[in-house]
Amino acid sequence: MASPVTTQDKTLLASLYETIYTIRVFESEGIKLYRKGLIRGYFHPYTGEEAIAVGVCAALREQDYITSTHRGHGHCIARGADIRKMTAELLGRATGYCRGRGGSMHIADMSAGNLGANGVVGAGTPLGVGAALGTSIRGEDRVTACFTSDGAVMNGTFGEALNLAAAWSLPFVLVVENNQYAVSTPVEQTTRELDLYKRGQGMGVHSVGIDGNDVVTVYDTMQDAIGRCQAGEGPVMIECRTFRHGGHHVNDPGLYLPQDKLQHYLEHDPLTVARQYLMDAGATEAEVADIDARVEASNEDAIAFAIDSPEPDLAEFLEEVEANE
Amino acid sequence: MASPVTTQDKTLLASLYETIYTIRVFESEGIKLYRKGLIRGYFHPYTGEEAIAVGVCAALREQDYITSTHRGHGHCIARGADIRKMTAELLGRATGYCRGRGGSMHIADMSAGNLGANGVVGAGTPLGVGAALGTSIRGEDRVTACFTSDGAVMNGTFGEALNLAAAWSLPFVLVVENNQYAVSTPVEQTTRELDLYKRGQGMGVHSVGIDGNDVVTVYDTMQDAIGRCQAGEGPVMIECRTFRHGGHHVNDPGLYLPQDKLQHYLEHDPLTVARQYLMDAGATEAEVADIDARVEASNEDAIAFAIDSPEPDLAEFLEEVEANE
Amino acid sequence: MSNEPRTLMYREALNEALMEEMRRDDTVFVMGEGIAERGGSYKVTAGLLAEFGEKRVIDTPLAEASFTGAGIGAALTGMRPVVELLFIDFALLTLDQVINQAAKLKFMTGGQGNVPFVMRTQGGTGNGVAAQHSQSLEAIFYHAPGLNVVMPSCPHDAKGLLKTAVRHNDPVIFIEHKLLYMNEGPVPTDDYLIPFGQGDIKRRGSDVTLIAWSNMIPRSLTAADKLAAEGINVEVVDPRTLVPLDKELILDSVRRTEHVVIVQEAVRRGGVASDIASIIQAEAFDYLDAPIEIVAGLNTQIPFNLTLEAACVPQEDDIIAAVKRAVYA
Amino acid sequence: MSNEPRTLMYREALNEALMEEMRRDDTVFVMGEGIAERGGSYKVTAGLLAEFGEKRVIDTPLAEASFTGAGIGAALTGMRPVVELLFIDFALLTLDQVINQAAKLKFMTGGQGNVPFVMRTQGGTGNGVAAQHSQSLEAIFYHAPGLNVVMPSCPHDAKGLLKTAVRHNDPVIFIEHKLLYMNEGPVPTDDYLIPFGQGDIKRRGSDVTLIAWSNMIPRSLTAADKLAAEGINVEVVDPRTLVPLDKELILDSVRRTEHVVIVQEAVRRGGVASDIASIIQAEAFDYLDAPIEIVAGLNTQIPFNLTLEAACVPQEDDIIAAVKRAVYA
Ligand SMILES: Cc1ncc(C[n+]2csc(CCOP(=O)(O)OP(=O)(O)O)c2C)c(N)n1
Ligand SMILES: Cc1ncc(C[n+]2csc(CCOP(=O)(O)OP(=O)(O)O)c2C)c(N)n1
Ligand SMILES: [Mg+2]
Ligand SMILES: [Mg+2]
Repeated sequence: MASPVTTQDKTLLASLYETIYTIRVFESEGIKLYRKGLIRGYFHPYTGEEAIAVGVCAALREQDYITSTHRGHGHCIARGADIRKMTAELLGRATGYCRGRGGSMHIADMSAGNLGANGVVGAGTPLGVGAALGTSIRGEDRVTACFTSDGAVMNGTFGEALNLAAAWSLPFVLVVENNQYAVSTPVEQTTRELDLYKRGQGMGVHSVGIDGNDVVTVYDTMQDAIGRCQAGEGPVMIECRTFRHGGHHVNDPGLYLPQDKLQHYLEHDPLTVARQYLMDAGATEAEVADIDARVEASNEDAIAFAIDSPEPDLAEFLEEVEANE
Repeated sequence: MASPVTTQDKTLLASLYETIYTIRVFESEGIKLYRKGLIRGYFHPYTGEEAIAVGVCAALREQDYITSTHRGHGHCIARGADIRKMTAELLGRATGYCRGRGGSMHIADMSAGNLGANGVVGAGTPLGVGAALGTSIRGEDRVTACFTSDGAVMNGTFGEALNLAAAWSLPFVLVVENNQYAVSTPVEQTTRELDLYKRGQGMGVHSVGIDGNDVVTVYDTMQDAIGRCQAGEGPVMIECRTFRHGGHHVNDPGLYLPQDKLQHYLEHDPLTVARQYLMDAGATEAEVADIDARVEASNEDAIAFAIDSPEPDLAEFLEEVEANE
Repeated sequence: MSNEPRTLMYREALNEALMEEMRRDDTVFVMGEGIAERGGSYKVTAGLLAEFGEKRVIDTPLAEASFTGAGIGAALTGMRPVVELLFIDFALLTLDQVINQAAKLKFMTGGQGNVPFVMRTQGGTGNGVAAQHSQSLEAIFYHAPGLNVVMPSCPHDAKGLLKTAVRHNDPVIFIEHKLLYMNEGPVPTDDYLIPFGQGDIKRRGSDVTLIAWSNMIPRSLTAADKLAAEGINVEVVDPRTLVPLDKELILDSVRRTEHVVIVQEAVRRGGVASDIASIIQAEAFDYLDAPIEIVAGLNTQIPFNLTLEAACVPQEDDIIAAVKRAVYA
Repeated sequence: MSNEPRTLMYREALNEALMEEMRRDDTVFVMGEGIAERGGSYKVTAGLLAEFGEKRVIDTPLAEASFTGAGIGAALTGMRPVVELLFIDFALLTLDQVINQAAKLKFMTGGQGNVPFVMRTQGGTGNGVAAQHSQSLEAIFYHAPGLNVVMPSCPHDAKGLLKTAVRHNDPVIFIEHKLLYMNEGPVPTDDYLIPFGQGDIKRRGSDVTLIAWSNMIPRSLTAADKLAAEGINVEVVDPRTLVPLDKELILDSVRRTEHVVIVQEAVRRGGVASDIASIIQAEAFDYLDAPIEIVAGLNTQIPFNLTLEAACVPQEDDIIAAVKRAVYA
């Protein structure tokens, strides 16, 4: 599946690996902050699914849009967000992306075309169709990639929105992160057809199912999808098979996850896979260690920045509310 | 496609023909009442689509349920309704099925397991899934057939509800009346995949596309579907291809319908097809004329009954409202 | 160019507003069911396809939640969509997109994204279209922070408010009334806008303040004429936009007349009338000589039969009786 | 069997209600997301799967509109479903089914079909779950004819009302509060039901009538204790069911105290408090010594940051200040 061009592009592979590791560290350190009580509300870690966001966003161009989900930190980072502002937002600080109004479930980075996470499963997909519709009306060469999830595929917005994109031939890519669970409910229990991409085919949409833990496969598939969109053949649906490394959110131990399956995916870890690609393309242990160190340092810096940041100003907030009356 | 058993069953074929003709007359006379101002609100004629309701309902057993649509007169009649009470309801009379509260878009006949028409396109499908769920919990041998439409297939309830039925293996049959138009919008404009049944296949549902104007084909397919449901293999999706003989509702001239297509379907008329089956099974012209006369007489009787019926009592209505405060 | 008002129908005034705004700004586009070639069920979008083409005048599949969401997403990324929903009753399919997304996106993102999104829809009873096509649901939108709620009662207001809605940077729920489309009234020739939050006194009077909106305005004006013949002078106040609400106009009038009647077509329980009453009693308590009279729809689903239907929503006689109760209390 | 009340948590009381009703009537079943093996996010359905099996304790896909609709369809055909919706915010996905179907089916069919359907859900702010998981949306259901709206404030009421809800023949929206689940209170051992439309005086007092529900009750009771120390005797009235509303209990209390405060967590604009105020001013106008004070959520989406969040909904101090304003007006 993996294209030889990609597997030999050491610079690209280094960047893919670095971003995956950035997400990995962001989440594991974030969980610690959560346990210390510095982060409140819901926190859904992306650990184990990083290759999807990273492969997709690496293929996207600057002008493209993404929409994200409740499990959105990875998408945000892969789309180039400043992790200082992300961490500050998770801590509810004035310096965060949403000035402390949004938190984890609503992080957005409009400057990078990230239209935002979403607390309502499935709700981002119609928004993404709208972004793609706008570009199509304006006649621009932009693609919108919507991240969504296996749970969301069972929701009405999936069929409605993908069908709209198809009927209107929009430059739209639906990226389904099929981690095989919606909280504690396995996908086997919520559908008869486990190949979710077949639903896209049933609507006349070019749809494929791929290994979502293999960043090169994701990247190549997304490149192809962008090409199809540019050729006016859009939309495309990409089902990425993956698995969480833990519970649904920080407070869920995830005991319902079958051990053998979890073990399989822990071994077929997106980070390990990406590292192997990089090594195969000629990187040395030292080079990789350098990347790791850089990533860890910048995450420490982001945390320090966030902790030092002020809380949002209450009076200012109340004035805003008043002004919107 | 048509099974020889069915094509040789003269009694059955006579009954299928009679019901189709009953609907045909009910609608054409209803339109006249509408034009006279005796019927108000919306009136969506079923003319041209009768074979679907009739084929499906003939296969159903007494204990089964149906849900209907905004274009529901045919379903109601095919499920055995009393056309006196139907006509009275269309005229908003106290003797109508809904005591004048519902009208055309909300006719229901719970006594016959007809859970009702629906003014919201697509909304009846989840209700039908619920009826099927109830029978499955109670362990009863009952099938629920949901009539729905091409427009409704583009709505969220389609994918959600059919998927629920599939995940739970319910005795549920989704009958899509694909008349190729949603008001003035052709289905080509609202989807890429014109074989709507492929969407069901994408969800792992046994799904077929058939000629909806051929009552025997509909009947045989429905028989097969009921068998599958009884065997615990449900649900089933049946896409019935058909066409309206006129506008979307009484006040729509339907000028947007392509003449050649309309002509094709006017010739491939469910009434003609059913009549031919009946004749081929050995009925005489005189026998058919008898049926026709009986149908026409009983429709006249229904209209007379409705016109003679009282309006709902206002004081009684206001008391009911008060009691529900 | 002279500014002699012409007589237009409500639907023609709306059509002009769309035409003008689409000419002025090519990020404006319209979508909905049967709005292009067919021009919409009430002909409000007639002629737009011919002038602006299918990229900007879009017929949608029957997927209310998602084409509404698509409008919101387009708005978030630089467009100005006007989405038509055939009946406000079907807005119940779209509320996650409207309330959880459109109304909250600017807030949740800390101001990063604006949603200049307009939903045009129509509500109210009319001619036996029964329980699922007759509702007056403005109270739902009124209660959701982040939405503007507009309910014009005449062609003049319809045009000026729709143009303002299209230019507004936050979501607007623009609610028409199925019985108003054919009503005629004067509409200026020149370009004009009506600001949100600016109510209008449709009739001056000194005895009682009657607050109403949408189709209850023409009905109240007729009632007021009859009451005038009996020597009762009714001031008819039309807030025109429920959010933002022109409290000052209402309170000024109440302080002058000291008697209040509020007329709403929506069901009595939990309607906007209750909220306006609660504001008046809080802010003009000492001026009130008598309880505020609310004339509203009965707390019931709307029946099909025309006689029953009429009994469920305020009629002229109900309004006259309430005014008398308020004045003679 | 003695009827000594035990101390139970709100969530345990709810769980007992479901257990008892499912034992009593095998047409009762529950469905929702993660409610079977997992027992629900708040453990209200814990243990049901083990006792009643997977036919009657059903985990659903993430298809809120349709599993709600399926509950309604099952209700129409002889079952008594209790559908759990994780957050009331997601109820916005289901409103066509709830308002256009469940609430109207009996009416539209002229009484042919009943819909004994219960939606259990939870609302309110709590611990930074932000704008899409913190709403108080009872006003929407309150405005829709045909629905009962229940909002228990303590374990005793939660159990008795949920049992009544399950046995009710019309749809019930049963709204819990995310901050109440762990609250403890006495619950009788014997089977008991609490009728709809029967409010409860949670604290007797003579100076002012304070009306509140759900999580605003414990908060108001604490405020009332503090006010008592200052010599102000607050009567705290909990309607328990908003539809039907125990108007008589409210009006009786108001006629005795002549001062009214209404406390609601939902946003001020268009909330249920406004409607209750409108009823009081209409029916007890001559008893009111001062304007009705409404203490309510700000007209805003709920922010993530905890300090900002707390500023958006009524706190103890806000309640105390409002009572003083009402009493000393
Ligand atoms: C519409 C809606 N329903 C329910 C929830 C509660 N919820 C949050 S995440 C989640 C599970 C989602 O599973 P999936 O869609 O597969 O995404 P994943 O968490 O696996 O990434 C649920 C039920 C929600 N946020 N939105
Ligand atoms: C949810 C919803 N959206 C829109 C409408 C208005 N409407 C009534 S019938 C109809 C067309 C439906 O087309 P289709 O579903 O194909 O059914 P058909 O009329 O062809 O039988 C529309 C748009 C409605 N009743 N419900
Ligand atoms: Mg998942
Ligand atoms: Mg059709």
